[in-house]
Amino acid sequence: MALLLDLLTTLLLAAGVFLGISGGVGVHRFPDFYSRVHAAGVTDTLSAGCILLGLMLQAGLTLISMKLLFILLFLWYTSPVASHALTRAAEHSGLKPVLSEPRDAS
Amino acid sequence: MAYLILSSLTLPAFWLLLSGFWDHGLLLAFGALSVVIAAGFGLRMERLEPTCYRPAMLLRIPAYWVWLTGEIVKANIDVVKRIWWPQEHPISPTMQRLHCTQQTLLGKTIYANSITLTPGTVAIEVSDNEILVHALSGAALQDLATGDMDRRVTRLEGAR
Amino acid sequence: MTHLIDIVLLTFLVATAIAIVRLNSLFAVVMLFGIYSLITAGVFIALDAVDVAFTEAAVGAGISTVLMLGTLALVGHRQAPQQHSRALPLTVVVITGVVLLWGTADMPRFGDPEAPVHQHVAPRYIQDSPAEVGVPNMVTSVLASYRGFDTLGETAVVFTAGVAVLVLLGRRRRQHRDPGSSGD
Amino acid sequence: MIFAAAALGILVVMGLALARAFLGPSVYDRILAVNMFGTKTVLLIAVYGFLTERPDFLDIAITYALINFIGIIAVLKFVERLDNGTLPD
Repeated sequence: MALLLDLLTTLLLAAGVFLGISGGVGVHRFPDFYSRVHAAGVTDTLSAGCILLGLMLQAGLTLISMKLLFILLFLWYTSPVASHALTRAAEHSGLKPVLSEPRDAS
Repeated sequence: MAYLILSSLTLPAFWLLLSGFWDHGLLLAFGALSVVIAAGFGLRMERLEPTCYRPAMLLRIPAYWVWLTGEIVKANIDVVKRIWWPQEHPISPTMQRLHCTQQTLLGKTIYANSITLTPGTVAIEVSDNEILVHALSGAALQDLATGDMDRRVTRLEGAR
Repeated sequence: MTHLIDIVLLTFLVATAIAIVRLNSLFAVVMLFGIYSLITAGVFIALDAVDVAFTEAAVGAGISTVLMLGTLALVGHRQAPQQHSRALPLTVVVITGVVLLWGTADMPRFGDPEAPVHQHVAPRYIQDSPAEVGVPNMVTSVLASYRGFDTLGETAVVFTAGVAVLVLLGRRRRQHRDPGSSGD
Repeated sequence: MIFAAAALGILVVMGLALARAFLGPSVYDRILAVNMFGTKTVLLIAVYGFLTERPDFLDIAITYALINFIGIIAVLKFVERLDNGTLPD
């Protein structure tokens, strides 16, 4: 049982770190600010979720787990608000996104 | 009133979570005091901008969270593919206004936040019944344009 | 293993400091100051100074970023071109750094239980503070009870500084607004 | 061991975010990088707590999450107000 938990934690942490690094690479590979927001979104959502879930498995049903869960919930509540505020501010300031096909973006 | 009930449940729970001391008289008294002060501030904000909670929503929200988590996982995999294999999965950033059917401010907030929380789509601006969305790929935007998430949030909100 | 983490964190710290020196956009500098505070707080956590890390996060990354942005709104966000040579400031900084390093040379090793700090009053705080003060967190009981007057003085200083900053920032803004009260 | 590897992985992500903060080019890229860096700091502290077997540090992680969010919103409020938010770089 403990071995299984350890294995699950390892898998989750590895997945979380991989997703985090993917997001970090994406922040450098994507061409403009608006697409970079999506890459940063990967690190804020599933990467953080995997890592915190992996830690929760180690802590068991304790106050520590509740705190980890709270951190996760808080991140998932605030990160979209931050991204939205960021893109909205960028859009208002007139930063133009690089679009592949010019659609109705007015 | 709903706000008062909700905050009188959540604020003490949050305080207990952070402090971790459940049987220390002096600290519990301080905690109670800080809960009252925080609730007071909250009530003043609530009076300026009422949020109109519906108790039924609290019951429906866990199922929505489960569905949303699934969506987040799918969207993450999609974006990660586009990061590591740009040749096979090219990005095609698009921006479009989407219609939204939520009536309350809270419903719109949940919808816009759900859009942003799934990587690959970001809600940039929310107006009365439209949301300006920037998407990493046309496919992600098409998924959203089918209105599945929109319908789910509207159902969550509860028709008036 | 934790050593490697320390080394990486300190490398980040140096890289951020160099970037801060080289950048011209003051806004970017303020952003990097925020990151600098976060890294510093990480180092404090690695040093087991959780309470200091707490303060660093709240003050360094939170409040001072906001205050510096408020200042930028008043003074503009481009750095003025450098007029005079940088040799003198560099010398002063290098000498200060060397003196500080020299000062740490005869200090006890980090975490040494035989160090004078851990022999003098610390045992009393550790053994008796739960019974004497009744607050579980030792740092809190030292700050709020054993060193109560000291903390009162500190609070007075910080309060005065806060009032002064608010007076400076607030009055300027009102003057700005008065002539063209219709705009913004 | 797992925790040490995870901590190092998070440090790599922090480094990547840091590089984005240095490079810019726009103000918003920098703010995005700071936000990302803050989130990773929260995770690093959480993992570090487990690494040193003292997970009580999580309170700091919670504080960081709160401060990071409030800080970013404050910065954006400032940027939006400042001459239509158009900053040179």
